[in-house]
Amino acid sequence: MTETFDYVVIGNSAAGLQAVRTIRKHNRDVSVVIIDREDHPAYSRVLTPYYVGGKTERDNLFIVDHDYYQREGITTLFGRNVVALDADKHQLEMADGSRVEFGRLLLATGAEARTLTVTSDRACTLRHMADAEKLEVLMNKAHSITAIGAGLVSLPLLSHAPESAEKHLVVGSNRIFSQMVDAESSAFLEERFQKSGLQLHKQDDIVKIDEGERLQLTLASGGRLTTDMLIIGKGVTPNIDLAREAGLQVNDGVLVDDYCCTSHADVYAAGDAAEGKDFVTRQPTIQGNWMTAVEQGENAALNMLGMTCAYEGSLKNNITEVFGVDIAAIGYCQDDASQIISTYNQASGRSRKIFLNERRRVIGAILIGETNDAGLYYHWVRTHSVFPGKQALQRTNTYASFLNRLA
Amino acid sequence: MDNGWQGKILRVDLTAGTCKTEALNEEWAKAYIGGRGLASKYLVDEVSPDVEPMSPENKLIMATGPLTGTYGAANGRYMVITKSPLTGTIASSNSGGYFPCELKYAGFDMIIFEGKSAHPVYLQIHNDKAELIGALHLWGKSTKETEDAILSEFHGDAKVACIGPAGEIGVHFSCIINDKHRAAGRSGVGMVMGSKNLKAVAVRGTGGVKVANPKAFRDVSLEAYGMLKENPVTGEGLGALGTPVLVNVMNQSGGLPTRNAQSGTFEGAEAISGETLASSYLKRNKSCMGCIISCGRVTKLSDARYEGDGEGPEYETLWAFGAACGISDLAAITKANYICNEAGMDTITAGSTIGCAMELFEKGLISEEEIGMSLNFGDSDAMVKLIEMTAKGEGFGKKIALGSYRLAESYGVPELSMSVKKLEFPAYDARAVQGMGLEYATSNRGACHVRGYLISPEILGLPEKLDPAETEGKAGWLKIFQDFTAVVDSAGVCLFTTFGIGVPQFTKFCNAANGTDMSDEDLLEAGDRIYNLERVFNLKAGIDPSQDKLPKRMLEEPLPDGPSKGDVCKLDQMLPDYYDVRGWGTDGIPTETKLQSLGLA
Amino acid sequence: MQKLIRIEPAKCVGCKTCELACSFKNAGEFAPSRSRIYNEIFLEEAKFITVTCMQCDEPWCEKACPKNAITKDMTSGVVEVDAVKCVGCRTCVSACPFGMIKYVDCTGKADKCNLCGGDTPECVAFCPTQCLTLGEEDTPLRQKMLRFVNTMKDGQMEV
Amino acid sequence: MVQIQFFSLIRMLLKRDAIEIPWADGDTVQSVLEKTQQQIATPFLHKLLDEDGEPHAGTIILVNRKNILHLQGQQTPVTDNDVLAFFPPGAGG
Repeated sequence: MTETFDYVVIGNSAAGLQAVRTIRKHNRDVSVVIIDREDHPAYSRVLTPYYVGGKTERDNLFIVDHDYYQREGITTLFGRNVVALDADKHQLEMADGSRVEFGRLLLATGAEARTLTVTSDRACTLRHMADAEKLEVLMNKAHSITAIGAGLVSLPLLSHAPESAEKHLVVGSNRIFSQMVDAESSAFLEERFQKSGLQLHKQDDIVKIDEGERLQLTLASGGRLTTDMLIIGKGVTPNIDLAREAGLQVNDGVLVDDYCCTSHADVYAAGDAAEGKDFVTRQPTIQGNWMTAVEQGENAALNMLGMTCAYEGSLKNNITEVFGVDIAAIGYCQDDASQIISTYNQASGRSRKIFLNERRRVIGAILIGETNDAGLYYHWVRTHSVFPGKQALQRTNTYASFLNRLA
Repeated sequence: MDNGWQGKILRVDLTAGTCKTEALNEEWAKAYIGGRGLASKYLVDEVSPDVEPMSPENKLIMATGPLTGTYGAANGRYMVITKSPLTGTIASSNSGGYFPCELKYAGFDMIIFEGKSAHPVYLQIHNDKAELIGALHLWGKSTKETEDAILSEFHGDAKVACIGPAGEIGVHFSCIINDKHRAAGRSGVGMVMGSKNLKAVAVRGTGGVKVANPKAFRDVSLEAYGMLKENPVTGEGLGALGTPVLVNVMNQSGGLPTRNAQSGTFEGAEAISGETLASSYLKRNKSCMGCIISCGRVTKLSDARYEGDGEGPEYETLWAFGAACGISDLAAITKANYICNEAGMDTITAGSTIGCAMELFEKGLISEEEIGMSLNFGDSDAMVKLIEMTAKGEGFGKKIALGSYRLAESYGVPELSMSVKKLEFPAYDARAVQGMGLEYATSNRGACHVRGYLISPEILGLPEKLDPAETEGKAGWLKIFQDFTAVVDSAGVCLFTTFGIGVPQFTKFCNAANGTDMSDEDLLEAGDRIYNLERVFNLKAGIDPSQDKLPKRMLEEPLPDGPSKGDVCKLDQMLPDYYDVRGWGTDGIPTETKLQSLGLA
Repeated sequence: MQKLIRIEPAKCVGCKTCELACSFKNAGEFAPSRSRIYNEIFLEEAKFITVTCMQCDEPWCEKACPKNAITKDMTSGVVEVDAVKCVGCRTCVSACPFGMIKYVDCTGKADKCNLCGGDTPECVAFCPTQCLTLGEEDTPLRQKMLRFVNTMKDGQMEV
Repeated sequence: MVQIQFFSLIRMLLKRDAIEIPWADGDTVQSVLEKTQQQIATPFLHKLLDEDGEPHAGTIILVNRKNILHLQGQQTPVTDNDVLAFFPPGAGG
């Protein structure tokens, strides 16, 4: 059996959903199908830690309901696996042997969580709905929680866990959030988190898990931890098998040009599976954040529709709260920036760090403590703004200060 | 708390370097409304009236009212209460801006400073966190520089109240400046702050103020805003011309004290009037938090001799550096105003003291050598120079720094100080406005205009016109004005709102905010209570009723010009009446019965 | 016809009554930190500038929300946060180039101006100088803002 | 002649400090007010008087620096060479 659609989207998360929305916004006549191997309407990965931590209901994870697709005239193939892609033939092969033909295809296949070589029933990554459900049950009864990997899975989950639970974090490197913030900010945050009861095990690893009434973890350093559950937050691997086997150019992710187009003219990629230009470094990068997926999904859809427009590049944009500390990391935030300007105050716990290039343009910012003006910093990076002066870092910004300067 | 109060006081022991939070005494808050009244109650309870003002045993209280931080009138004031080093009376200085509300939003109704820090510090408040921070790096800095430095090192959205160099070096009329240009001005409260080695208070507050009855509060706010908008004074006049509108009014009325009150008419008045300011250095008008009157003058000097920008000059300042010194040079006056704001000095006492020095100089009581220059009336350069010297504690400036009473006294002529209880009177001549003379003589902080502003009925005709030359009935009017003013100050509202709204609105505001059921009479009685509380403190501090007097010039030298030519202030005709309506003995001492009826016995 | 809060900075006196009125109505307390409108004081320049959400045609916050909790009502033009759906992830906060949607600690939700949901906006009702008025959809204002964004885009600080 | 001085908002409104108007026998403050308004195109009397022609609360009208409220109100006689000062309601502190 073969079905044919003008537009086929694989992946029903940020990028995929934004793509079908965009297609429908501009054209209600073309046929569109969205395929996902999970059998749910789109749900939000941003929200899963809140669900695990008991801060929201499972039902609230869904971004849209089944009716949405029907209302928008989008065919859904949920709970279905794509096993092969023939780009030249404009054809997909499904696990059940059926075929789907496309005019243009978007690969929004996302990424898969990396796991450990050693594992247990009481260890879990957080990527899918099923993971969230499992973690939620485990966390509810855990007196001690251990996480490995110091990124945006482990730390928010630990901070959402009940206050009474003992919390351990095993980190391979010598600092937390190494992908997100600079070393100094890491150190600052570590201190804050430790005050909230987090026990850090740096430059360490879990080499053995012994089952029992409780889990016995053996660390590479030789130490041992008794715990009730293990959260695995070791990062993700983009889902690129389909693209690679179809002969598309891949690196860590599916390589895309400035129009989110892969090496085949009718195949596009967006979101966590796509590797495209970073806004600041201009280097191929997998950004792996929600906003990038939305932007790329939209951009890919526009280009697929023939409304040619270039994507300016992806930009890191993480904002979260961990152990009561608001953190936003925007753009390029590493120690080798041309110039770094920072302010910090003990009493307010407020820290601002801004990263500039050699032309004094803003390329990144880390905001700790107060993040309600993060959007302005994001905008400064997006618009290559000249650094407005240290005074701007001291207060909460609104666009009034720009109007003031413009007036 | 679900009423106008936060229910928390911050007690800062500067000697020990500690900050502790304690519960607000709600019973006192009810009886004394808040702000001026409540803080006075705390001071009276905790500080002996005979305390040496500059000693660690004196306390400095910064207090908001139950309405501070809300909307409705101009509900953004705070008061500084301490024992004054200038007068020896209880001091209560009042200021607006944004700092007072921020303190409330941080969760505190009041801060009590006690003891003395071994080295300069400033207080940093971030919501419920309060900490003393070393301030050596700020010592000696102007109020502007201090605020900028604190915003930079603490939080750009913080609000700052601080002293300038004047408060550090003991200028007797140094004030506490907040938001760079607003002053808790009179009585030398900045000197007390400096004596405690406390440079500044910086607050960042992200909380809010609740009221007990939101619907009623909104209703009375709309009523009050409507009345203030409708009223030509608060709705238009004060915004357009600010307080300086009074220069011409008072000059025409012959009550603008000129050349140390040697006359009541100043020939240079037009040049220093609100009308002239509006057409020269005024950039725009400005409000304090929650105020719809917007009398603030944002100005910038454009003059070959002086530069600067800031807020002001206000009416009193125009008079003090202007008419009182015989100066009609608006640029110089504005400059002197900026210097005072930056150094942290009260412009009224500063200008008045220089006016006094000018008379001493012209009378040959001070030599040119001693001052280091000539100091004739009308010499604007000398005036600005002397203000600078005072701010820096240089040369003859050190004598000016003592205020006019101590200055004149040191030359054997205390009667040439235009002051009562050592506080200089402001820009209204008691000989031209009889009721104002009574106010000067009886005000609890010395010759002050904002404790019972009878200018309003006597000159401006608000709420009704009284004859300024008349003495009959003034005592009764003054008592009501003084009591009502105590209420307004204590509630945390700007006195200027009373040009447009009255006791009924204040009663509604307080009841809606606090969930109380007070009558207009209850509220005024609280004002009476506050007034008597202050009076009793002063009496115990040795300020006996014989000091309810006026300088000899007011009583014996008739005004030489203007519509009140030939008049003196007939204080002796009014004072007995006043004691009587206050329920005090003929000796000016509150009777036991009176105190008992107010719960003060 | 869609309406917007029009702001004429020349009339502003910096009293922040708008912030007080907004927070009192929408948060139940006088708390500028909870206000959805911002009256900023630039003392040195003697300028008082008030800003609030302009209810964008294509809201950045709406697009960024990973939960569809932010929607623009096509009739009223109002962009509103659904407090039930919002979990407070702050993605919208980092998306708004104007800083006009914020996370509120005590509610754990995103919060922004909704023009008081059909009533006369409280800030407009209380503004003492008519600096704030409720007007019909204002093309010049939108154009001005677009110009602002574009100006920023070129990395120039002048229009 | 009678000299009229304008202050405060009236001065800002009329953009002039003072004018002189001819004096006539029997002039009162009221007649002088009327004559002044006739001589000046811009309406300004509403700043001083209410709809009934009575001074607003806070209006100050001085004849030779004395408030007419303590003389004979608007019926206060005006004589040749008198100086009248008009202040709309205003206040300070």
